[in-house]
Amino acid sequence: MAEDDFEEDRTEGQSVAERLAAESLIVDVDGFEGPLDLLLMLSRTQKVDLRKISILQLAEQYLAFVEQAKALRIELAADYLVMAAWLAFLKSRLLLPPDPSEEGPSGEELAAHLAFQLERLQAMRDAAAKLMARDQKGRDFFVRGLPEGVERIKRVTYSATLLDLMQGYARLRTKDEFRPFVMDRDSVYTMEQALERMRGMIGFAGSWTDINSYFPAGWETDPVKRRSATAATFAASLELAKEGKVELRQGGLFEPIELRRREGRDG
Amino acid sequence: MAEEMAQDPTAQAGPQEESLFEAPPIGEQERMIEAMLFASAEPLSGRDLEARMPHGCDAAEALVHLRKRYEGRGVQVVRVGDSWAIRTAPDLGFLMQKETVEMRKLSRAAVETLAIIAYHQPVTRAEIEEIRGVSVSRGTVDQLLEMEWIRFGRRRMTPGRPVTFVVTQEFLDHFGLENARDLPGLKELRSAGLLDNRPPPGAMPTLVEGDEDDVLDEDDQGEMFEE
Amino acid sequence: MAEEMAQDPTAQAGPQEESLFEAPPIGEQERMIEAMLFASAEPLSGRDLEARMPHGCDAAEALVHLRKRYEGRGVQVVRVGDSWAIRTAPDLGFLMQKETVEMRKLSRAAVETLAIIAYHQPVTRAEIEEIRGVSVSRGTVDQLLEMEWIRFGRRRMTPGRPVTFVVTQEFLDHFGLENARDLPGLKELRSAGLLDNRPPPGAMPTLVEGDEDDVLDEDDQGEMFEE
Repeated sequence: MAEDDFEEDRTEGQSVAERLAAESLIVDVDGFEGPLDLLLMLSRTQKVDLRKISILQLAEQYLAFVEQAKALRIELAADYLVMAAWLAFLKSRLLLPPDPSEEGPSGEELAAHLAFQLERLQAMRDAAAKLMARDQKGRDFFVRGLPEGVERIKRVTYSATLLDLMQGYARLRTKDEFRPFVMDRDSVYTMEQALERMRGMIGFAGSWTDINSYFPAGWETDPVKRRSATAATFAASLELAKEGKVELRQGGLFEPIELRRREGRDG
Repeated sequence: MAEEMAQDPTAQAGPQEESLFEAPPIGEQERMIEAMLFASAEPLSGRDLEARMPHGCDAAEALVHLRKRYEGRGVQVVRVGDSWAIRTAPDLGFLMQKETVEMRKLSRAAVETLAIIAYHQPVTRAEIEEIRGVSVSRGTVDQLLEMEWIRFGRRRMTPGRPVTFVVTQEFLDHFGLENARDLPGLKELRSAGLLDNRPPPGAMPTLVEGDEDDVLDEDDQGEMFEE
Repeated sequence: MAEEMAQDPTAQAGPQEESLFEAPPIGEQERMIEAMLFASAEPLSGRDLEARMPHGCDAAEALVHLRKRYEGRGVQVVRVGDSWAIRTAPDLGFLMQKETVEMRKLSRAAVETLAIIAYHQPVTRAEIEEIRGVSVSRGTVDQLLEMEWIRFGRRRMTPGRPVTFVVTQEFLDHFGLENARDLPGLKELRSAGLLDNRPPPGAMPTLVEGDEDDVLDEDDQGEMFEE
């Protein structure tokens, strides 16, 4: 089917080839993908198999095309002009008797390669057409509409050895022996404890009160206990002030620190 | 679009179609349904199928044939409400799953909890927490239960009647123990170099208290570490 | 079905087969492959299939049977490179208007570039340009890469180590090709010498200016080495 299409295309091209070459070709230079594409188009006017094409004639056609373009003041891209120059050179080589002293490939070799290039490009175009004419996925044949993905199930197995177990147990039972050095003190009143105590009491602190009055019972006298209670209560007071629950004031250095409940904006 | 086509038999005429007004042979209809059920993203009803097929087709009849054809195969033609679909045969569901097994080391919390249960069983959660000095997360206990390394023991006859935990046979098998009493005691752990040489604080685990140091002599240590 | 069974005596053992080390009967393997290929929109390789099947299965053999079973049916078992897939029969495409995928229109340059890559692979950008006589735009290559019809192949061991392009399994799948050797007219083109890499004789003009290969190299290395 693709081939038929293509053949049709080709005969059509031939039937209007002269006109195309003479007029629309020139007007529509941009429609060509470079000099090789144009050469392939021109070669069709020879109405022969690409293998039998006359490169000399093709060179002349191309050069005539470039001349015509110049006459019509059409700007040709540089690569079209490079090709024109090369074809002019090729033409002279093909026409003149070979000069044995000259280096490089002969005119025939160059012409043969150009013919090969044209044939190859045409072959690739035919192949592309055949490829696109094949049955295509999503157009002519279809995949499973309801694919089931492979469900990935991850199973984790945990491992432990008897040694792990014993080391774990040993670690626990000897924790005290190995724990880092800390001072063991009984009389420690923590900030958390102070906070808890104060939160329950500040509701009643309408007027300024010394923060010392928030010490828990029995912590006021013993100096060790008192020191801990002072630090904890002071830290807790700052925390409460930060939360916006209380206001703090101090008359001067070493004066008592007083606290009262904060009520609204101007309380 | 499919509908319009169905109304016009010439538009749909398959390659085998001979007469303009005759439906394709039933085998051909079966092929069509097979292809449609395969390619459709959702189940198709008899009406859906016929709407796409050439005029005069009998989806119901073709479906009977198609269903039969797939009997015992790797996929089956199944009814979904009043529609039809092709589905994997139920016994082959395992092919649609890929199991990956990942080995992970038991967390430290789990190892410690397990060790306490093994050495102190039957033991309550509160007792475990007391020994570890931190609360035992629900997840840790659940994990050990799920692994079938621990199970619930009898309730303790104390206020609140708390549940206790004990180790399972599975646990013993895994660790190559005949009995939880076979677990080496602190003294043995110490002589095996697992503990510092200082005397242990507080109570020794009662379960292994009775066993003497000599139970685990030099030779046995090797075996112990084989685990 | 009877045929295959007769060919393979183990098939008679049926699904009751107990042995741990014996593969399931071939009929059963065929069912499994049938189920897996039906479930997947993508082609699966023999290795993919065997990885999901019980130990000792022979996907290749079961596939021969399965392929035969679906000959002439509404769906077919097709080979795509070294993989397998089930696809609807191309003559039934007319039933699938609803499933038809709107395809992006490819430019002439893209179609030609694709064909050149398919027929000449592995092929460098410079070679494509030499054949087409014009430079290949980045967009064209990107589009083909994006459609997953082409990918980077090995670098050519020539000065500059240019990257090459090859077609993908998706390309084969899309155009219903078993492998790149089945490209239409490949043999004729080859025997006509049109796929030869014939260097131009000394004084030929280079049809394409500049060399974009270096730019491409930098950007695409990562992708290439993913292979």
